[in-house]
Amino acid sequence: MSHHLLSWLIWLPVLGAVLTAAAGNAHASRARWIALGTALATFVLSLLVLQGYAPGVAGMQLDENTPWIGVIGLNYHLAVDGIAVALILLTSFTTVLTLIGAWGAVSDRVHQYFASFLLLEAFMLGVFCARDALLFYVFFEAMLIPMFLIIGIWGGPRRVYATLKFFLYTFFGSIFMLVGLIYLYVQTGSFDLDYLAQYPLSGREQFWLFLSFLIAFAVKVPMFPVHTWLPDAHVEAPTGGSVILAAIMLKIGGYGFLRFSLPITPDASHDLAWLVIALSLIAVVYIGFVALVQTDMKKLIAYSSISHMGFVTLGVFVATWLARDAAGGAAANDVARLALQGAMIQMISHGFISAAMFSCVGVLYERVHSRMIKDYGGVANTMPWFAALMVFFSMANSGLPGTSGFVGEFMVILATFQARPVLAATAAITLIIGAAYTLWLVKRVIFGAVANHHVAELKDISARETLVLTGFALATLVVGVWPAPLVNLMDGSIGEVLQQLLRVKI
Amino acid sequence: MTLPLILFYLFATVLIAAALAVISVRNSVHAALFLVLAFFTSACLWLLLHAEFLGIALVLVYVGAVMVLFLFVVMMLDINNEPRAERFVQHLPAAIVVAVVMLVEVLGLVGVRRLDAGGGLVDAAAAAGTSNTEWIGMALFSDYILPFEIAAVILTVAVIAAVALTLRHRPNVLSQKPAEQAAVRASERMRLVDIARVEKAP
Amino acid sequence: MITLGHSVGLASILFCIGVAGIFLNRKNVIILLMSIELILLAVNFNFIAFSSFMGDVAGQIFVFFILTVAAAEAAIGLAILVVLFRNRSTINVEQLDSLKG
Amino acid sequence: MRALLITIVLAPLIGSIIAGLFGRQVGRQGAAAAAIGGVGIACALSLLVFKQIVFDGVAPFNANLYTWFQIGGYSAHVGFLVDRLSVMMMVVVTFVSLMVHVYTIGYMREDPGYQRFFSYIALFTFAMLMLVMSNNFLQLFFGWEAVGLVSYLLIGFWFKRPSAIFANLKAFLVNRVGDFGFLLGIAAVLMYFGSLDYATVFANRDSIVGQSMEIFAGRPWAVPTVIGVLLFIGAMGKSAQVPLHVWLPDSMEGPTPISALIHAATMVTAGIFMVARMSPLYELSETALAFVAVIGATTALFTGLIGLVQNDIKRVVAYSTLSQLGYMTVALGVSAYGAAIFHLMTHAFFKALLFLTAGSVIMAMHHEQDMRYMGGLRKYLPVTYWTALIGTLALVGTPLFSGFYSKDAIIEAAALAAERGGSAFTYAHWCVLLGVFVTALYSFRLLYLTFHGKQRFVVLASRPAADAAQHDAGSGHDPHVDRDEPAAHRPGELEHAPHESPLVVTVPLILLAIPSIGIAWFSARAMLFGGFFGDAIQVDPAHDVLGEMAHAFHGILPAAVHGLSQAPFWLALAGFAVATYLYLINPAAATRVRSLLAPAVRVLERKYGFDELYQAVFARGSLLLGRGLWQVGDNALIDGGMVNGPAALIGRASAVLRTVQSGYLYHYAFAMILGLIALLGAFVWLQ
Amino acid sequence: MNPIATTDLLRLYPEGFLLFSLCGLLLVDLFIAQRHRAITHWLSIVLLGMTALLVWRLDGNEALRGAAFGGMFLVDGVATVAKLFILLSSALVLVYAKPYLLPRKLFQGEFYTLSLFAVLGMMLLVSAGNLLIAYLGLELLALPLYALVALNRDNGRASEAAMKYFVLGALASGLLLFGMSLLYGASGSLDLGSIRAAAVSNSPHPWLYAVAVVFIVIGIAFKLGAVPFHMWIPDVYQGAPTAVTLFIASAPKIAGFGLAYRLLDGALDPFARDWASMLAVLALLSLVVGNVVAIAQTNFKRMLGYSTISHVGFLLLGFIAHTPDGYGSALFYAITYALTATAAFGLIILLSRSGFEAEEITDFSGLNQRNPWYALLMLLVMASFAGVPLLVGFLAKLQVLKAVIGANLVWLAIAAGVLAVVGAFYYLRVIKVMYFDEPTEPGALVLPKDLPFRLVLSANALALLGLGVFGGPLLSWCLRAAAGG
Repeated sequence: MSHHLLSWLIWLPVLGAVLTAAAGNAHASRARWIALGTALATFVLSLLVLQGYAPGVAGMQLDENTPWIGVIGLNYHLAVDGIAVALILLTSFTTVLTLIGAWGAVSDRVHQYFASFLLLEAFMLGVFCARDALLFYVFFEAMLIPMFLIIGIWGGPRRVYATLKFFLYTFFGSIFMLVGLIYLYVQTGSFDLDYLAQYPLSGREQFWLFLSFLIAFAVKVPMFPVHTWLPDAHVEAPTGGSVILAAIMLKIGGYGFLRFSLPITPDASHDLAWLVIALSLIAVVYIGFVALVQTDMKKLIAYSSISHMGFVTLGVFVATWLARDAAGGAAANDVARLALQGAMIQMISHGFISAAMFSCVGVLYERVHSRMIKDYGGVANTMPWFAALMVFFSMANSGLPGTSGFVGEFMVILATFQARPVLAATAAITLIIGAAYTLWLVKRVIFGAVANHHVAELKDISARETLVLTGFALATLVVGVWPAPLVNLMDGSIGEVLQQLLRVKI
Repeated sequence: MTLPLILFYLFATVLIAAALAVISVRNSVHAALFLVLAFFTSACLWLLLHAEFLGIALVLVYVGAVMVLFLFVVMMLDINNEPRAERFVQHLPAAIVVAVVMLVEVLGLVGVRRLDAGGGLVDAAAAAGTSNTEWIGMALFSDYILPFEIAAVILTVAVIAAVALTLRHRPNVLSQKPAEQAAVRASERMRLVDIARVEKAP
Repeated sequence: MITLGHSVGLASILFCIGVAGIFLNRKNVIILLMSIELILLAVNFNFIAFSSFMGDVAGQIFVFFILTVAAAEAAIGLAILVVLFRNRSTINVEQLDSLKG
Repeated sequence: MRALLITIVLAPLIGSIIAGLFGRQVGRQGAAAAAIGGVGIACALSLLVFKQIVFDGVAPFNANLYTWFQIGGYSAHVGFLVDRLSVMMMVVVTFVSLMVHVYTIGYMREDPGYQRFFSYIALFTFAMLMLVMSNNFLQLFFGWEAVGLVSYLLIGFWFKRPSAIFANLKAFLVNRVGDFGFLLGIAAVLMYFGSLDYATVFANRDSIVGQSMEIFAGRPWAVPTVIGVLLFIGAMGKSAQVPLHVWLPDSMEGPTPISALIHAATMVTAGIFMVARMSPLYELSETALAFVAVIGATTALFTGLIGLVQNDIKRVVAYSTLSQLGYMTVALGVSAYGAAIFHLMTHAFFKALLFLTAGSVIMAMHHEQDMRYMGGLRKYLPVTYWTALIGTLALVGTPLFSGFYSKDAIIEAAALAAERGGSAFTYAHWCVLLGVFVTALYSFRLLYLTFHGKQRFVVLASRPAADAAQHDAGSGHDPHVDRDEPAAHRPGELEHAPHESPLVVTVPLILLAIPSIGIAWFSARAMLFGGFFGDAIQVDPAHDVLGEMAHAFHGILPAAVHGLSQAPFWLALAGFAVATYLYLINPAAATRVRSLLAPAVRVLERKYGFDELYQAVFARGSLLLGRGLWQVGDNALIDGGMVNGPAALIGRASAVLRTVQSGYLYHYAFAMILGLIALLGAFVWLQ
Repeated sequence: MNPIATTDLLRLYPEGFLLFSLCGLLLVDLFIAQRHRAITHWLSIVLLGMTALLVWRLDGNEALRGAAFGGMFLVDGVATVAKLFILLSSALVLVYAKPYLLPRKLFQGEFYTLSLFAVLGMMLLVSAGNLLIAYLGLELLALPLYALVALNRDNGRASEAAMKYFVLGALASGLLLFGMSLLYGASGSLDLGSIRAAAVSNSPHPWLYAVAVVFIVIGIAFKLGAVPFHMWIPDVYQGAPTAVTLFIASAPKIAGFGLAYRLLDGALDPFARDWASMLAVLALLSLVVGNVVAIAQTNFKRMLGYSTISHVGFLLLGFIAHTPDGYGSALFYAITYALTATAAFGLIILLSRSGFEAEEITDFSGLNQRNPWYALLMLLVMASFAGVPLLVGFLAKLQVLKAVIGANLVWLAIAAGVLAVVGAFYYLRVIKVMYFDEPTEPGALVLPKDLPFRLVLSANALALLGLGVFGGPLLSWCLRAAAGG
């Protein structure tokens, strides 16, 4: 088991999904328990992965590599580094809480609902473990189906539009990536990421490959201007769906940049960084303003997600500048690492925070069945504990020091300043806008006098909901107060990413 | 200008005229008859090309069988000859243009002139000292036996298909029912009925 | 002196007439079937021409089979025609448009 | 020492957590006890540390507790730097907070949010301590934002009041504007020093001298100036300097006067403290200092003027706070850091005193805060009156009172700096001078309107006392009575006569009155000239105004006597005289003056229109912008043009293309033949 | 006049067996009463099975690889793979057809005999080594199909479809024949090998090749249904009885591949550049028309018709690389497509009852509530069509794209990919209808009694997943076969 740890990690949820689905519509509670059990087991496995991973040792670890479909060059090659481990933990942890949160969320076809989540988890874990480009792509795509169903079956009124948009958007983006990968395979005869990272490519090739990756991951992140699927998807998705979507799926985009763009096309990543950085800054500011005027809580949080993910891409590609332009030097290298670390921590932290925010909205939605801000007001009067948590998460969302929301943005801004102070200033605007839209939301929903009889009849959060929210709260707090463990976990791997980035391939 | 050439031109003209008539006349029966004419003329042309056997076969098979079938169907369905739709007239120019373009392309590409460069007509059968029929027969039943068998299969298929499509069981028509005949039991063959004696009235 | 060009040219003309017959014809399906026969005739012409001018038997064999198949084809075609007429009581091409889009 | 400091910091935090999370379990008393206990411990230990550092000469403590992150050469830690500067702040902070806690017992007695409130203020103490004790920029920023958070919570404590939750949002956002600059400042520091630790940074301060950076291409700016200004922008937000001062008056929405005190006397001093702490960096840049001075001076004078026309007793105090903060800032600008901190301390005491007296008055008036309905309260509230008088005298800078020494020092420092040259400093000097007059004017106006003159309220003795008492209990404390709704009674009508506040209120008043008078007597020399702060504060000899003044300082009494002959004293006297005439002797004149200066008054009442401007430009502007971007950018261009547009196009194409499948055989055949022709033509004919 | 060698007959063993046992079946069927018709059903399936077995055995025997009857009949890897899957998918077709035919009074021996003849034709087609065999095989495949489409004699649409199919088919074979005649004229031989040889060495009329290529390509394009020679597909798919549509949609695609492979690779390889560029154009057109027009369809069978067109586009992409890998990919694509199509139509049959054709997409509304299992199967089928990973459709597309990019036609690959996204839309719409919409008719789905049918159907749909995950051997088998292994 120990040397197939990653396989267990990926396939256990699949097994669980089958069992859950097999429980049948009649036995909802049985399905729930099976699913939860599986998720917990998976979480334990991910802890084993963490324990099995040695941060000090360089390179990929827990390696499994067997040919899968030899003729097309698909190898079942799994391995993790610090970055992957961090995201794996995020995934399994979030899934557990999501399932608990979704306990009573749906009434019909419960078994399918939970099964879909487990499938989703499996594929996402697969993405993080994959060291074979095609394997990555396989999981990357397979993920779409369960999410498609989750949004489409249990979603809101406009769910069909939303879920089709979500699916086709992503599908469209990934097609280009697929073509790029095949091109690479035709050139190199391998899909193995380690090999591709070594393989020299001409500037022109890198240019086009970079663009093909960019489209795929930009859609996933999502980056301006291919972000419009996200608000719709979030608004229509059931709470659990939104949580997973925001907490993990978006990260896969950022992860992709680290795994594909930087190592395979380092020169193009550097030369085209301006493009990505520009888009990221637009995302941070433009989307911030857009979020300000949303009337739908979920939409607002969705937009804020886009804006926060802007920091991820910003960090990643500022790093390419810092690493290369600053004429080498340990200092420059360290700043680049700072930027990458910032990006990564921002991903993790956003995972917790956005998940929590969506869960909060879910809590309200389950009671009042409205996501509209105007239908609320003075929730604090009837739900003090909920209010406390929601305020806490809002503060985290607006990057308050001491919460994880601060760490990543802080690092990225510090690093960006060294590249171009103006860009840092632009990014720092989020300090104001971010606080503005988040706290204004809080003002309108949580504070004030009791707005209507719905609010008056609200019951404070149940033990189950408390468990979920405090879970996220603790995670947010720990990372915020003491990020060192997380940083150390990823530091070595980030150093390696930088090395790959520094390798000139032309 | 040898005789065969003159004949060739003569038949060719007739053939083309007949063909044009086939696709343009209003009445199906006439069309069929023109087609017959076309076949005849081409049969003659084939004779000129030393394909005697095929020429005869064409007449026998086609004129003798296929065309009769055609006519038979036409008669059976007594298709009313409604006047040609005026859309035909308005589409005609385009259609003709296309047809002409195609003709030009095909003729041009096939390269009639260039083909003439090749050698003249050779009567291989005669050269082999046999008749055309024997010449073909020999090949057919040796090298081409496999296709020959397949052709047989195809004809079978045609029969089955045609029957399957057109045969209708009419209630008042007596016909063999092999399935039932095969499944019949002895007890069903003969039934003994005793007839009451008839007393003569005194 | 008859040349290969003559015969192939004639075949081509015949072929085009047959093809034209198919898309020119706006009236009944029988004419379509006849046009098909014309096309096959043209093909046969080609084969025979090439065969005779090259002194190779294969062409004429091929023609032999084409004739066979064409007969079978005609039989099936007419059968379908009959079925069609029974259902629609027309074989007017203009009215065969229940399947479209 | 380390354990000691950790206890100091954590005690309030634990108290806060107990009071906040387990408030239900421990009950009201429990919560109060926990919070007060925590802060009490912190206060006591701070005094202990103060003693060790200041008197026993223990070396300043500077060490990291744990590493926040370590990336290559970059690292961030959580740690403490306790030298004379920070220990002084620690004492002030914990002491004032302790007072506040005690006072709260009585003031919030009836409030359902009792535990919550204690948890907030204890948490505030924790945050403030983290801020002042920090030994690096990261932790400084943490405390910085944390106090912001608590103030957000405190201002919005009565979250039912629209005004309150508007005010706290405003406060947070305005502070965020400051933090924006502050964060960039930190980034700049990291960029040029490669570290966030004070020690490292200050040690290498000379490395940035003469360096310049291009923030916008082709515009080289001196690095020290950039850093200084950016950091000071942060201070402007926190310490409510013009133009980021707008949040402070509104922050009076909190349960007055406690949160008001928190803001006025403690939190806002964070900015002052920060600049003093950064003195090594500021000394490197004339420009930055000038900038600081100008901003401070502007704040000092013009916010004071607003105080003249306010009728809400709290707001008058609030504006006076703004103006005093301006003084401190000026002191920083002229490199008189000692003076700034000194004034910070004295101000903390007497301003706390004034706030608490105001609170006492408000309680007595059943949460009537409008001075136009007061007057003649002297005989009802003797203790409150006398303590208020003391506070006022200290505030206007009457010789011998603590305020005198700190304020005079600042003014003189400004004067010296002005002599040294620089229009900025001259401007600063004039502002602070005039400020003295203004201060006296509004302070005494407040005193007179409240305590003197004939009482402008009527007492309806109709109701039975019990009922009245019950009402008294309910009003204001009970969140369900909203101040913005028409009150139960018409303004200026009281159910029963006002009465002196309970001991828990008066005792802190008295305790605060004492230092307001005398704290300066034995700390002035040390803090101003005695190099009390050791090397915590570094001053470029060229700027060392305090140093010059030191020669002229011969002790407390001589200073007071010398003060009598100085301009500030006479200005203060003038202010006192005018106030006395207008508001005590001949109130009618006041109205006449008002109408005479109508335009000016209107400007002041509009507070120079800052609020309106911000509301219109930033609030509405960004909403409009957002709506525009959303509708046009997202919905119209991206979704409409890039996403749904093509989709619809394909749909239409599909509808068109399917008509080609006409169902007519001859069309099908025709298509095939066209294909044939096309292929023949394209691939054979053309080759 | 050379005698027929026994090895020749052995090479023809499977076909011969099928033919003679088929004649036997004809007679048996004649003596079977209608109520025992199932015997014919099972007999024919067994026949196919045994034939497959023979093909397999034959492949095992190296000695019997190669050409028979003077190169007319080829036994090689491609022929074997193609035949095996033609037989397999035909067997599936027969299994699925029964529950459809029974309630519609179409459960007659003719259906089986005609289908088996068509199978024979396909088998000949894929191992044709001679224009003549290719032609005869083609006709032997086509004629039964024409008849089958019209099998439901009382259905006007069916007979209309049959007539269209027939006329266009005849026209197409006319064009193909014309091409063949030109090839004959150009090379002086009917043997594919010698045609290829003559192209490079001694051709009496070399210029005819170029013309012939066009006609040949058109003939192939029609058989496969590539734009603009696709017009028959939607009408026939919609008009024919579902059981027959099922047949037309599955095995003949593999046979079509065989035809293309034999003619284009076997005979016209020297002109690969010409026909490759033609196929590129046709493929692109097919992708566009197929995917785009499918979106507007409401009739499931018709939609699948258009989807077939788009898939044919993909299949042809495999050819334009004209490398063994390309052909192998195309073969794999054809096979997987056939299997997916059988599953799709099988599910349509599953839902249809006597008097009710589940032809409209809306007939699948809320299938997930009515029967989650079959909804899941249909989901798999649609996902496979759309090319979602872990399903075999993805492997096939990937492999083809690889060939295309290998031929340095990245733009074509991208275009194909983007159009695949367009295609995904209407597959998703089916899933949407099944999972997101409420059932139009209440209650659980009434399943046909026919247990084997249901079992085989499930197996077939799951196989799409299975092949997607473990499709390696099959794919490499196809590649090896195309590489001449």
